[in-house]
Amino acid sequence: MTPVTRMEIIASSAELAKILASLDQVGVPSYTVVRNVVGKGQQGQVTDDLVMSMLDNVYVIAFFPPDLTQRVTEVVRPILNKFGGICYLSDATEIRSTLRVAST
Amino acid sequence: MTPVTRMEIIASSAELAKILASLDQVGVPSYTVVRNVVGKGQQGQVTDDLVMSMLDNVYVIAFFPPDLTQRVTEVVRPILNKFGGICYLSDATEIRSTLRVAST
Amino acid sequence: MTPVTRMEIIASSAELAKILASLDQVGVPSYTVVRNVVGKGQQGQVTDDLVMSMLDNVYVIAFFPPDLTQRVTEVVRPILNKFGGICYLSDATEIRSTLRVAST
Amino acid sequence: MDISLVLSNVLTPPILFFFLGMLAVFAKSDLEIPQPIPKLFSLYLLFAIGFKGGVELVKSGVSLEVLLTLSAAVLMSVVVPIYTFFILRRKLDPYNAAAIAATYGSISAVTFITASSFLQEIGLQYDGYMVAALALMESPAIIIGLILVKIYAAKTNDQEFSWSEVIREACLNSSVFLLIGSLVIGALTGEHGWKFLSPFTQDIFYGVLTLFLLDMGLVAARRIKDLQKAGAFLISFGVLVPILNAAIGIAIAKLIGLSEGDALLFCVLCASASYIAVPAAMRLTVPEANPSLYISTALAVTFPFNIIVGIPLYFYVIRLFWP
Amino acid sequence: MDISLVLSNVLTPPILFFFLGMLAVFAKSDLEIPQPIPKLFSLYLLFAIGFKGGVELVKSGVSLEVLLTLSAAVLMSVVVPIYTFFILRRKLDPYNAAAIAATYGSISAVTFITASSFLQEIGLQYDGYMVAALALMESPAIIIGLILVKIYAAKTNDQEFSWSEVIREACLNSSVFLLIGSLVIGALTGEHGWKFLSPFTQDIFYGVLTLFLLDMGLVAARRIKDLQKAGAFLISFGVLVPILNAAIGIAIAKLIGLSEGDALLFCVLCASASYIAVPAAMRLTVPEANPSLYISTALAVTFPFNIIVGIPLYFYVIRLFWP
Amino acid sequence: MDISLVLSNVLTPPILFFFLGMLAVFAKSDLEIPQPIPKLFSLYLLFAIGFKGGVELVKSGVSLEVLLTLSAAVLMSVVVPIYTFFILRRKLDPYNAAAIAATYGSISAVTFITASSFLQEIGLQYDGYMVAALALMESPAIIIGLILVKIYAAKTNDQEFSWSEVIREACLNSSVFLLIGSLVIGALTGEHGWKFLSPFTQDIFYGVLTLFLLDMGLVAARRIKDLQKAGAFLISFGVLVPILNAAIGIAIAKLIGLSEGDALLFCVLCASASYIAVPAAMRLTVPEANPSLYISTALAVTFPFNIIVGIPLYFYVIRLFWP
Ligand SMILES: Nc1ncnc2c1ncn2[C@@H]1O[C@H](COP(=O)(O)O)[C@@H](O)[C@H]1O
Ligand SMILES: Nc1ncnc2c1ncn2[C@@H]1O[C@H](COP(=O)(O)O)[C@@H](O)[C@H]1O
Ligand SMILES: Nc1ncnc2c1ncn2[C@@H]1O[C@H](COP(=O)(O)O)[C@@H](O)[C@H]1O
Ligand code: NA
Ligand code: NA
Ligand code: NA
Repeated sequence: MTPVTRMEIIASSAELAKILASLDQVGVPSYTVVRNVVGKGQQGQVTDDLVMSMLDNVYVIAFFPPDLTQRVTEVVRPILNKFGGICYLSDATEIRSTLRVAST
Repeated sequence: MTPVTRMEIIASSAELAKILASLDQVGVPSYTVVRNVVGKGQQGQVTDDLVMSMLDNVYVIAFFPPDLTQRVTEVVRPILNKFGGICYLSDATEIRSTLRVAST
Repeated sequence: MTPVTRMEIIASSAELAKILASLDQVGVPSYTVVRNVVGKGQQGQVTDDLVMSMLDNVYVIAFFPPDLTQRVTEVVRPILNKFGGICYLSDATEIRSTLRVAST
Repeated sequence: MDISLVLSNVLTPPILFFFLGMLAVFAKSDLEIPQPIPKLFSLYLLFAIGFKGGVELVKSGVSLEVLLTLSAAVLMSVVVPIYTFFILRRKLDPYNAAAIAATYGSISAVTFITASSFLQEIGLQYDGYMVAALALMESPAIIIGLILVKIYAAKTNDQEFSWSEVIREACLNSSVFLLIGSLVIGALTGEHGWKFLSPFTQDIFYGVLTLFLLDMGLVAARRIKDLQKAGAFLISFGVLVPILNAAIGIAIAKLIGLSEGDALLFCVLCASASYIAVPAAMRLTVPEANPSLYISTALAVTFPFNIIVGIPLYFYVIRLFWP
Repeated sequence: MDISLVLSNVLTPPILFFFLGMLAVFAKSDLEIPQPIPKLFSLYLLFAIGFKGGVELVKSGVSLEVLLTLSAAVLMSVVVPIYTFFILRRKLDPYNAAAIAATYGSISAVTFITASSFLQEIGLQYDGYMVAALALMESPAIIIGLILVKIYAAKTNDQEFSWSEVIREACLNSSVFLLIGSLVIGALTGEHGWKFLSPFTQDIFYGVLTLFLLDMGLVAARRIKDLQKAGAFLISFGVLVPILNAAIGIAIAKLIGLSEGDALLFCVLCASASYIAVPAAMRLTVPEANPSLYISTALAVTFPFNIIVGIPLYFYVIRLFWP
Repeated sequence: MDISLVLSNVLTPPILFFFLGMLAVFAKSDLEIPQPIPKLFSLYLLFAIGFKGGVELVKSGVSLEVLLTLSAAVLMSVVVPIYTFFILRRKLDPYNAAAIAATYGSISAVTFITASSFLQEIGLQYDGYMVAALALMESPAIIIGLILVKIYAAKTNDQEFSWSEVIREACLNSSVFLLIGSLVIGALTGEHGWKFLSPFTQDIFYGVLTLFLLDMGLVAARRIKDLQKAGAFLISFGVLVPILNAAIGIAIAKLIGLSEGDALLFCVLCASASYIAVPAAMRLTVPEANPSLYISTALAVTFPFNIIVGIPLYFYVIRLFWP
């Protein structure tokens, strides 16, 4: 039952690669991505009815140790400067499964 | 690093328009929508195997200043009376990006 | 405004049936499932570009009374032993709608 | 009854793929057809059947027979929900009774399409205006269902009941809209449009129907466990009411003087129950009713019954009474 | 102007289904075509048009006429964004002006395809190499748009501006890539490939186009409310600039000596505006511009104008000037 | 080896679109075909190939040749995983060795389909029952793979190993199920069903295959970076083992006395490796193995090798030995 930080980023799908690369770089190698989400924010409405999916959002969730929080924040913030997008943090508790079948 | 309230609503997709209009009305203009989610609740199982998508759920996430919480709650509650659906609140911290490229 | 526990599970879609059955069994009959999510974790990258969807992840969200937490954790943990997957808990507050139209 | 007739219906790719879909669920195969693929098939089928109907409607013109048939169709979609409501009330609360009644007053486009493929395979003609009857039978049943709720259920909650919304939902739901729209466009563009569209709307139609029935088999089989909740009453209802409605339909067809092919389509319209448009409308307007009851009865009982046993059975009866 | 010409364009299934889609939105029907179905249609259309163009290009060979046409196409996609930029600057900031200018310098593949269906219906030939012109007009407009931003907008933020990324986005975005790829493959496999692929790329083409225009009608109508933001200036821009560009296009076509069919396609390329490739590129490279302005003007004004009024109008004019 | 043979295979739309897909990834174009579009294509291909196989199987009847071929097919899908397991064990742990071995014992339906298109293009006949061989080779390899794990890997964790689940997964996974189901339905409905379905299952088949190979090119190229993990050993394995298996396959085909066309299909079955059904089954039953190893070797090495070089190469050899 380790305490962790839960980060949620919602941003343009155009930025996904950059976001994931940054997370990796500061030591957050694990994340989950929900694609094709839509929404509204400062930049206006985002819908996905156009044919090319460039214009929809992605919802990225990552859990990581609290002491990484500052570095993660620093690296994510500038990416959101370009197209907008949001980032929120909250607290969570990790239920580690004790026994993981080693895969490699 | 501003504290915000994180609201999650899961409801029938038939109510999406009404929910978003209510959020707008009480001053929560920003949100994210994950469509085509399924689940089980008091009203039973929700699947999306039928052709018309009327019957699936949507998952709405909105972050807003804590002082709006009561008004938001008041306006969302009656909508969930008709078809069911749920609404939960939790705390989060906002990472505002300092510099936003002005868009308009 | 009841306090509840918010559980998030992200796991291989192959395990979805087992996870939902376990939740049911320990008295968590309500949940939401976001399908076709992708991500990266200890087991490496999960993408959904292959034709059979066996290889993507599901994101399960369930809210339940805090006193159930331990039993839920016990039952979910062993499932994640096989294919990996993660489980996190956090706190939330429930906004119950006062009047529910009786359905049956 | 001629067993070869049943076989010639059952031994066609669409019906066999329907069985294959059911088998996949029972055998616990992981075969599935994810959304929106079935939605694509269904859009295509409504588009193609509507367009073809329009083209042929304009070819044949609007005769007295056409008007009589369309009136009879609307009449059936009004009468069926009323009489079935009182049968259903004996076991169910007014909400569920009205929702199921509306379901049976309306129609299933895929059952209709399967019947028209059946006719095509045995080489029998039918008229394009039958598609207009199909389109006209969706909305009245929904409206009657809601009137029944209004009269027989003392609504205690303060939910306002917006008639304009109800009518819109009944007349503009996506299936009705696409069907009527395609029909009108078919009528407007006629032979000329047909020449360009028919490789798409005609030639591959049967194949798309076959794949769609594979999916319907999957979906119907998954719904079968819901039937426990429905119980013996609803299951018998789901078989007997279609037979009764088909019988009435055949009688009307005889009266109007329809051809054999048209008579089959007309009675299949009467006998079939909606599992797409009406459920969507009921979910919105009668949230008190339990969707698993009305969807699973229409989908897991009446739909398979009609496409497997009903179509050849009704046709057998028609053969008996037609010269 | 011959009214029967407008009617013969409007009374075709693709255009009528476009109207049906718009009507669905205005009437608040819940008809929708969820992603990725429209994406499938659009992949198919680009694939089919590109492949056919390649096959025919190799049949006709590369003549002086071909080279002149392709050069004129590229020239137009360079000149149009420049002159429209200065018109737009009178009311808009440089970011939005450049983004809209790029949109109008580029082309709309569906408008082109609709025009070629129009030719096919009235039985007029056109040449395969026009597809090459289509493919060549997407990228230059994007690059010119970005150069305009670079020159006229004093970028204050530290965002680096990567030219290599810009060129890649302009030349390798999915529409351009698929179109050119299919064209090259069509040219490589020629008649032999055509024999095997044409039932798929040719016969059902018109049907897929029709369904796709149904979706475009839905999408365009949903964008119409965005036009309030655009205002009277942009709406008139969205009608007048296409007419002007079409006129220039017709003049060039006359000069080069194109056939009637090719002239129509060429002027439609000049008159149309991109609502897929360029918006995606602009969103990435000029985030300061407001997407709802450039998308809704191209999609909710220019696109419907072109396919409903423009195509028959331009063709009428061509008829006047061609022997 | 006759270079024109390679060219006549490579210069076909399906193979060229496969390259185009790879190129899109290498050139960093944003071309993508989102799910469930590829799933739709794959459902269609299995449905169409199975149905056609069934129709032709019933036409040709079940001769001794058919029985011999089917037995040989099953035998190969048992023997290949066993011998390759011991090769793989020299570098890999038993879990990964067994998973990869199973992959190569099984087959790739798309490789088979590409080979049959190749035959169709050069105008050579093949028999419908080869599809039955295709269907029969998926399951045994999976079961053998699991037996190998059971014997050679000392399972220390308490995971129970449910044989019934394994057999179900091996025999009822969606590809096998749909293929066999369509085959049986094709056999049941024969010429009559064929008449109605062939515009869908036959005429547009080649086009759908072409688009599907475009997607396979995208997917394979994205997997290529995973090959670093696989290393030189697995990459050579992915080229040499198919050649060896093809050679065995050709020898068996000669022994049984198959026609040239059937011999090519048979040896392609032996040479190909599964990247859909088996990986899904292995992921479920041998979670200890690393999916990126078995998927990327089959998909990014063996699949391209077979469709580009393998098919014409094997055919060249067959030409040498057949009269
Ligand atoms: N307060 C919020 N709550 C939830 N989602 C948001 C919020 N603000 C922005 N978003 C999402 O983030 C996307 C980009 O936000 P923005 O940059 O503010 O336009 C929007 O389209 C929404 O999907
Ligand atoms: N406790 C819960 N945790 C997560 N999701 C829930 C919960 N309760 C309900 N839901 C979701 O909300 C939908 C409507 O809930 P209900 O009105 O209770 O049937 C369900 O179909 C679920 O997707
Ligand atoms: N720390 C994390 N934050 C968010 N998602 C994660 C995290 N760790 C794992 N996941 C998700 O859970 C899946 C399985 O994780 P694993 O078993 O660690 O490979 C991954 O593919 C991710 O989608
Ligand atoms: Na009925
Ligand atoms: Na233009
Ligand atoms: Na093999």
